[in-house]
Amino acid sequence: MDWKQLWQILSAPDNIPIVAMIPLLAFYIFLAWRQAHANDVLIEQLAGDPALAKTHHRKAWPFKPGWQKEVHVWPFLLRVEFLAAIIVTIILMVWSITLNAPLEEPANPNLTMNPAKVPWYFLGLQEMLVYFDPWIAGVVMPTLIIIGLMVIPYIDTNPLGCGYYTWKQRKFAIGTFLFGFIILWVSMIFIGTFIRGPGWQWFWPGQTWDHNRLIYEVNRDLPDIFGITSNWAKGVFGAIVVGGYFTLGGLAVNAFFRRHNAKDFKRMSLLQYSIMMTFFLTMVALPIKMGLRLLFHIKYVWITPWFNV
Amino acid sequence: MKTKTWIRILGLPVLSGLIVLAGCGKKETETAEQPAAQPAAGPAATPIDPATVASVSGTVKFDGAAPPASKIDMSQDPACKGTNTVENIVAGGGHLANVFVYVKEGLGNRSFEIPKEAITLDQSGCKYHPHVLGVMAGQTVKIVNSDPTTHNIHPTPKDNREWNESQAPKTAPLEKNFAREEILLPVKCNQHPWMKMYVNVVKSPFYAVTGADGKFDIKGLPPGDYTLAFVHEKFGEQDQKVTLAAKDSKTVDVTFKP
Amino acid sequence: MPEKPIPENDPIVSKSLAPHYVISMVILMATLFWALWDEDFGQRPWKAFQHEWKDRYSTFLKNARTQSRESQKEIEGSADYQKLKQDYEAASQNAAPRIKEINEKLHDLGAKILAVQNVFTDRRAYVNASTYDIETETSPSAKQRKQRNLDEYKKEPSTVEMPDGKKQTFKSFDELEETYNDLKNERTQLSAELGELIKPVNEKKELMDSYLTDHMVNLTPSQLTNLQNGVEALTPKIRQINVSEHNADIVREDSSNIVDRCESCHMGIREPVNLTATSMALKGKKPDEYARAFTSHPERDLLKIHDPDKFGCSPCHQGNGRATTSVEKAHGTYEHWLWPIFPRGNFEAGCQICHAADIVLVSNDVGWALSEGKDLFRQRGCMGCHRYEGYDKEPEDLLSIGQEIKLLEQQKKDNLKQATDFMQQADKAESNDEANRLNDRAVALKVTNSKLDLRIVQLDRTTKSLLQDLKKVGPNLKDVRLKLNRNWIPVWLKKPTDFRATTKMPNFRLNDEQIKAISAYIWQSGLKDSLPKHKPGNAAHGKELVESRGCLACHSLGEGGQLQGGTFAANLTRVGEKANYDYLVRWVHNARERTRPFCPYEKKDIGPEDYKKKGLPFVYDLDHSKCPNDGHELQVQNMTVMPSLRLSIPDAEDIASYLITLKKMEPSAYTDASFMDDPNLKDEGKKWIRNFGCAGCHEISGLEDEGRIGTELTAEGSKPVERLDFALLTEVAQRGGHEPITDAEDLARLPEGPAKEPWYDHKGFFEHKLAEPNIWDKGKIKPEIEKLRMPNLHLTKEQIRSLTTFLLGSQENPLPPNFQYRPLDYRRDIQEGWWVVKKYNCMGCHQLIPGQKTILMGMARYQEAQEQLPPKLLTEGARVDPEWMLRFLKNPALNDKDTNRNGVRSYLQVRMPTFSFSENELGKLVRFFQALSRQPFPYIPEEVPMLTAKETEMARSLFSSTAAPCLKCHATGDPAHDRVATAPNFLQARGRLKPDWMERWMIDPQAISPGTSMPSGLFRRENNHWVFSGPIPSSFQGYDKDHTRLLVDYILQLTAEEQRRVAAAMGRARAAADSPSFGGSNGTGKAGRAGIK
Amino acid sequence: MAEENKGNGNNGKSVGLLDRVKTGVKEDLASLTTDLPAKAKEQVEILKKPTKTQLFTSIFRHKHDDTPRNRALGVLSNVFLHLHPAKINRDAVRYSYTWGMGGITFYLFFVLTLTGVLLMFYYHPSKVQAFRDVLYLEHDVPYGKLLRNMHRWAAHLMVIAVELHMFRVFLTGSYKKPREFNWTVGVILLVLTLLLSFTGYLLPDDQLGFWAVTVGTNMARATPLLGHEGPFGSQLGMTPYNDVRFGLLGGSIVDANALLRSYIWHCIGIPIIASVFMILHFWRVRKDGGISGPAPVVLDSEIKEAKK
Repeated sequence: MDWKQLWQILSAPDNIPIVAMIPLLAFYIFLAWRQAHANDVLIEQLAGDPALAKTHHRKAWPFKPGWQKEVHVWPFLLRVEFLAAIIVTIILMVWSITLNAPLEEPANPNLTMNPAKVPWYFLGLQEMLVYFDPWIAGVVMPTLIIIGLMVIPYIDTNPLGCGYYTWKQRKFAIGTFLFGFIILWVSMIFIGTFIRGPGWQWFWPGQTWDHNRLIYEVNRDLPDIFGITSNWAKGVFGAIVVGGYFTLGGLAVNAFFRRHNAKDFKRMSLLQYSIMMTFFLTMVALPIKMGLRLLFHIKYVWITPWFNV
Repeated sequence: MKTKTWIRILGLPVLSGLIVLAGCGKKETETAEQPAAQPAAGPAATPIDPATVASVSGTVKFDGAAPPASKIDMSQDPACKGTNTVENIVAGGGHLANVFVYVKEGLGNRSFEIPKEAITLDQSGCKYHPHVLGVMAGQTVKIVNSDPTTHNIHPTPKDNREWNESQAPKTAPLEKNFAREEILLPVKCNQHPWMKMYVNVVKSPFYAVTGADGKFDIKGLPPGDYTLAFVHEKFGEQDQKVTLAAKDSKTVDVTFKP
Repeated sequence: MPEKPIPENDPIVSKSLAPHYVISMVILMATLFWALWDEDFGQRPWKAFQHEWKDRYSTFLKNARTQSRESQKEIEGSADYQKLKQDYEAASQNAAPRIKEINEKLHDLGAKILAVQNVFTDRRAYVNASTYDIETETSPSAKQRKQRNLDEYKKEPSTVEMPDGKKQTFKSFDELEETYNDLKNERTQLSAELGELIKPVNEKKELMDSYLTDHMVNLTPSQLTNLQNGVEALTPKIRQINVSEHNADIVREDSSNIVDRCESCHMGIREPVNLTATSMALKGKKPDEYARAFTSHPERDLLKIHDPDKFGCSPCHQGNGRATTSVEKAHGTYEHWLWPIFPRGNFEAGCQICHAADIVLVSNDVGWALSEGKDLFRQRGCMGCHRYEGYDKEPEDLLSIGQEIKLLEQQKKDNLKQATDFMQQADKAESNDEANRLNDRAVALKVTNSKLDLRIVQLDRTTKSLLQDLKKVGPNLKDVRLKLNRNWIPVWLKKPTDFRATTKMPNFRLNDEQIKAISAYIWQSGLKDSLPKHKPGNAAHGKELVESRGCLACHSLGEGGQLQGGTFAANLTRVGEKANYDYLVRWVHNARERTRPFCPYEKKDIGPEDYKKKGLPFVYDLDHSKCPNDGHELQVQNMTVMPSLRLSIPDAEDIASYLITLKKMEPSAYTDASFMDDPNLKDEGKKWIRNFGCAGCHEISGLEDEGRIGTELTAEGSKPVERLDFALLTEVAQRGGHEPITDAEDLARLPEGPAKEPWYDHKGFFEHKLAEPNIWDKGKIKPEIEKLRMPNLHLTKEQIRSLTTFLLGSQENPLPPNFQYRPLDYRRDIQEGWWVVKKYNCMGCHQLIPGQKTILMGMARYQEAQEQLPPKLLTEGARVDPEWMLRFLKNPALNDKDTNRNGVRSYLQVRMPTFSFSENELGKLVRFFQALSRQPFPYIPEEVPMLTAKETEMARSLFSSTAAPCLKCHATGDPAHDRVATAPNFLQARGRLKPDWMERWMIDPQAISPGTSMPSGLFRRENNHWVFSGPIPSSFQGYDKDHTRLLVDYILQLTAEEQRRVAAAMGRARAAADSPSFGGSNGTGKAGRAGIK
Repeated sequence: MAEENKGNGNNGKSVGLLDRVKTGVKEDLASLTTDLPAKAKEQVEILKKPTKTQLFTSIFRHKHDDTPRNRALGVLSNVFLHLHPAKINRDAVRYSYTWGMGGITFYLFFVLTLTGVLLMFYYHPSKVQAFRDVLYLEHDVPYGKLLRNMHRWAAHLMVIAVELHMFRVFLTGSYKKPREFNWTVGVILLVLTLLLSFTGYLLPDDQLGFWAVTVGTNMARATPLLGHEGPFGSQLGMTPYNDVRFGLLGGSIVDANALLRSYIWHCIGIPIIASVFMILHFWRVRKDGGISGPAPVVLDSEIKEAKK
């Protein structure tokens, strides 16, 4: 265990936000989960007791008749906001006094940094470069992410869970989002920061980042495994595989969705449903492709003269 | 003031336009001129009708007592044998020798073929033969050293290129030419300071050098008005006008005074 | 919700956030104060330094003042000071009454002027304003009117109340003005008079004071008090040097403006007192961080040349001069600063940055290590593999000259073509003017061509010079067959240091296969000519010659503690085991003699057959250096710096006979190595020779044009550290604590010992690489051909430190170009000259820098016979005529036939060798010596006045005075006498020595050449003249000129006859002219020849 | 006064006038002794109640007695606070629900603007000076280092805060009707935040920023159709000198132009765009009915399915 290496990575000023982000995220997930759980318990109780449902104020927090339903922003909200501002200021000041913003050697186009990393919030995309061609990782994927995020309100037809934490009422939506945000976004950042060393090679935490490390790794393309050699056949084969994934995946998800999320399924229009399906399958494709690459050393699935997937 | 300013403002583009136009025009004329210039550059001779040619001849007289030719001490170089006298004025019996006569004006733009044969300049007895030489521009001058000593030939021209070359005895003759017209081009030998002669480079074949009798004769001139120039190294130049009709044969006499 | 007791009050509304606010506000305020504190103190650690400085320096000054006062008292007590003091007092008393009087007058006058001035200025203001009004008035009538008004105004009287109370009336403005001016004039006159009076008094005072300062070793108490006051008034503030040499193309990001704040902590650097860490330490304590920071700059002389106000600190020391937040930041020793401060042991690297072109760079104690590093780089053959700008330039110069010649030839052709073109145009030109202009241009081009021709001739000569200058570090391997014991070669290649511990030949870590192949190639490619046979000589005499002729200035004998002599060239202790006798004879007689000349154009050794083809005799030397085949310059000498000692063949035989006896084992005892004749090994051998770059240092057949195999090192010090390949040791170097070198011998070479701290920097890289050059192969699995090739140079700790210093300073210059030391005046001659001096190891025999030790000085032989040492060359340029020097350096025998001797100092056993310098190097050397003494160049000799008979007589009496028996020590040419002579013959002075120098020399030779046998104090100063110290001959009565000058003139006019006469008079029977050994040296001029008659 | 009288006297034309002046002066003096103290007393009274002064009331439009009306007015009549409604859901004050991330993001944006403007005073976006300016900032400018640190860390913190804000909004389902559009605006703001941070990365012109931006923009080479290395890019005539990356960097390599572009986007372009979207975002929060919760839980059984 190379503690020194580990400490070097953890204590690099620019990595501090990521280091800080992990406990922060854990804390907020805990906070959300606690409230969601309380609400879920309340929902179950109310669903089982319609009478209570009629009279209950329907919040997990206590409420006593006579208490104001609404409070004045001034001072009740503003005092909290102001306090928050003070605390943020304190954090920022202390951080700024104790840690210096990094400033390295002057830019030198002739001396490549190894590893050369993008700012931490884009590390997920840089990590994707390992698995996909730049046009997918760098252009298509961010576009899809942005569009995917934007369409969420329009494809989430579940009217429940608006304005309160819940898990049981929105299992699919929350599950998918957690998968996208935590697994695909945050953990990729984590990998990009702490795992990827010189030459963008995989170093386990505590492994020395040796600039001279050489790794024997042959990545093959999926068509090659099947012994397909002609370019034309490769293109067709890839199209079939990708198409097959979307078709079969779509069918599988559909089967599941219809059974376990029947109400949402019913509420969704065809357009909403197909958009949701496309994004969902694309998102799921990422870890599949990663798995293919990391475990089976498969580089491309679909090869054409113009682009490779 | 105001109108002036306007004129300036308007004038600028007009002027610049003119300049551009002028530039274009110039170019055109230049290209147009080129083919015309070509033949002029070539040595093609204007044909002279041999049937109509005239001639001019005469005597150059010397009015006065000819100075006695002073002797030159050549003991400096034992190889220089024989006698030698100063040759700047050679006059006898009222005639002046070594006067170069040529047609100075009147031939217009005519150009003449350069004779193929070379004119010989001999160095013997540490003396140039002849003392005054006429030659056409571009015509070869063959310089011969007949002396048992080394000479150097050093023309000091005004309009031609200067050169200075050594010629050992019994070596091949030097073949030189002078490209541009030049009257009284001095030639000397630095090793024998007394050696001096004059080359007269002219553009036409119409020239002559007077002999001891002061006579000259120029033939083959086409009819026309001419100025004849008589040039002597000491006494300078005298010009005479002469009009020649076809097949004319005129006499022009000139007298030099000391 | 389960049954929870419902609180009475609404928690949202009733809960107070006051405690939260109190706490967070307290924290916020604390943070703000923290930020303030951090900015003021945390980021300004120098404040603590300044605070500490104030205390410590103040204490130091107090102590210093006490000491200083005592010494001041002592000086004030001296008679000289007292006299000065009396003078001063007398003068001031003399002047006092008049001064007082004047001062009183001035006082009164001042009051008067003031009174008049009050009225006058008011009226003048009116007059001036009116005048302006009139000047600008346009209407003539108004102008006249105003003029009248003004005239009237001027006529108005005015009254002034004088200081004595009286009123004085002035009739008009003009009168007032006149009075005012008169008063002022009077005051000026009085002031001037006062000044005149005070001046002598002040001068006396100044004399008194400067006497004090001149005689005080340290500062005077009053100076110290001033310093102390300064320290006490000190308030903490950044001290910075701002060098604003604005220049846009500076590489270093922040150096267009060098801002160095080093002195904010290093407060004592430029203090006028000498501060050491000990003196700045707290009483009774060891020097701490502060004490070490407060020392004054140890090299004040350097600071004088490099004024910190003009240079700053960081150009020499590097570091981040702007940073003040921590020691680490300021010194730039953090990861992201490209120019960390040079380490303590290598601080001289800073000199190299600007002085890369100097090979000797010494000022007092600074520069020796760097200069040694530069020497090592050359001598140890580093430049055989690594290019370094300025080193081993000859091959590059040869190449570029070849190209220049080609270029000039082409230019000539072009010119000729153009000239012909011009002439043709001229013949056809319209006008005679045009023709003449064109003809003139053609003529000009022809003249240009003849200039080009001359330039080409000059370049050809330079080529010859360069070929002559071209030297190799190692011996010529084409001669192996003639020179070496075949069986010895593989043994040598195995590990050269085993055979000869001090050799330059490094250890290439060759395996047996490689050794076999390499030795086979070398053996088979060697020249197969034969050498003339020599009879054995007298080894005993040979030994004597080796020891006395100066061989040991470069070579050494004996091993280990027994080692005597220099390490510049080979140790000869075991030379008998390897060398061939006949070759040794040739080598000793003339090491430059080549077996076959080499033609760099054809790339082959030219043999007798080539000469025969052209019907030429097989003669090649510096005068016959053209190739018979194609006329190109040949390399006709062995490329060795070994000079000729002008020994006769019998002498050479004696030496060789002696050398051949130097051995530890019999040559025949070496294992047979007949495999070297195996032709199958040749190609393999060539491959390895190429791989190891042997041809960088040796001449090897077939590999004459091999390039350098190493990286260029000119800017190695500024290579990004990432580009230095630490290979598998990167991590080890970054973390330190573990030393990868395990070999004990190599470990001992590390200047800082086994690594404890991280050494992932340039210094660490260079030191480790030099200590164990294949260190980066550690743990690597590579085929032989890919292994690191750099050989182990078996350097010592100090040598590695020097080389590291040299390399650290080898940077792409980050400073403005005007910081570069690239002088164009005499200093350039010095720069260039040192290269030659170092190349031929002149400093092995001669002292050129005061304090520099020569090899010979250290030898036992000369401990008792200092006068037998070669002359010191401290003022050589001022001493001799450059023309003479040129002759002497060309041929130190100063004679074409009788060469087996010293030309000047015939009494010395040690021999000034003939180096056969090229024209190029001769010029450099002569200019070097002239420049070193700041002599004008070219030298125009002074006219020596002819002495009258009387003067000659006087001079002679002085010359032969028993108090100054010059001829006792100076050689006279009489062999009996010269055996014990210790100084050169006077007859050589003319044409050789500069009269001014001779005079200086007579007055105080010890000041010019410390330790010389010539005594000082022969003359003393009297009435502004140099007068003989001994009894002055009576003839000198009334002579009021310098005796020294007279003697100089006499010596310069001395004839052999005169010398003999004087010598005879002094009791020497035989004199110069009769001496058969007097060879009529060229340098003695007419006088010498007159003597022979 | 005395002089004035004297002047009149000299004039000597009107005796009546002199008398009148005399009485007038007397009256004035008398009033000084009576009126001034009264006025002074009055003034003291006024000053005792500073909130009643014209100055005060002109600035603060309403009273500050602790009445519900004043509390509401305090918010409504304040240009900065009127983003908030006068009253809100009692549980919306709870930190555990909102996490305060939206507000913190806005606050950080404010801090960044402030520190950013100050940094601009010391920074020149040119290859020669950029790095030197940062060094200057670190070593020479008072509080310069603190300023730069704060800017840098606030930027990182803002990215974190934005992401957490989005996370919270998703978990509470706040993007649902009627707030769908505001979520979209929020996504745009997230992208703008990342771009703001990214454009700032290059500005110190050090190795870190240079290579981060080089790697980042190299991806743009591969833009489909518009990048010279992207799918169909070369077929459409894209070269390193006309593709989208060239447009981003103002050159084919990260150099002076890239620095300048990055600077202008960072300091002018994106902040303006982001401000516009922020206004929109806040406006929509209010118009869409304030923050979404904490709302009473809704039971599955209560949902009336829309008629198809």
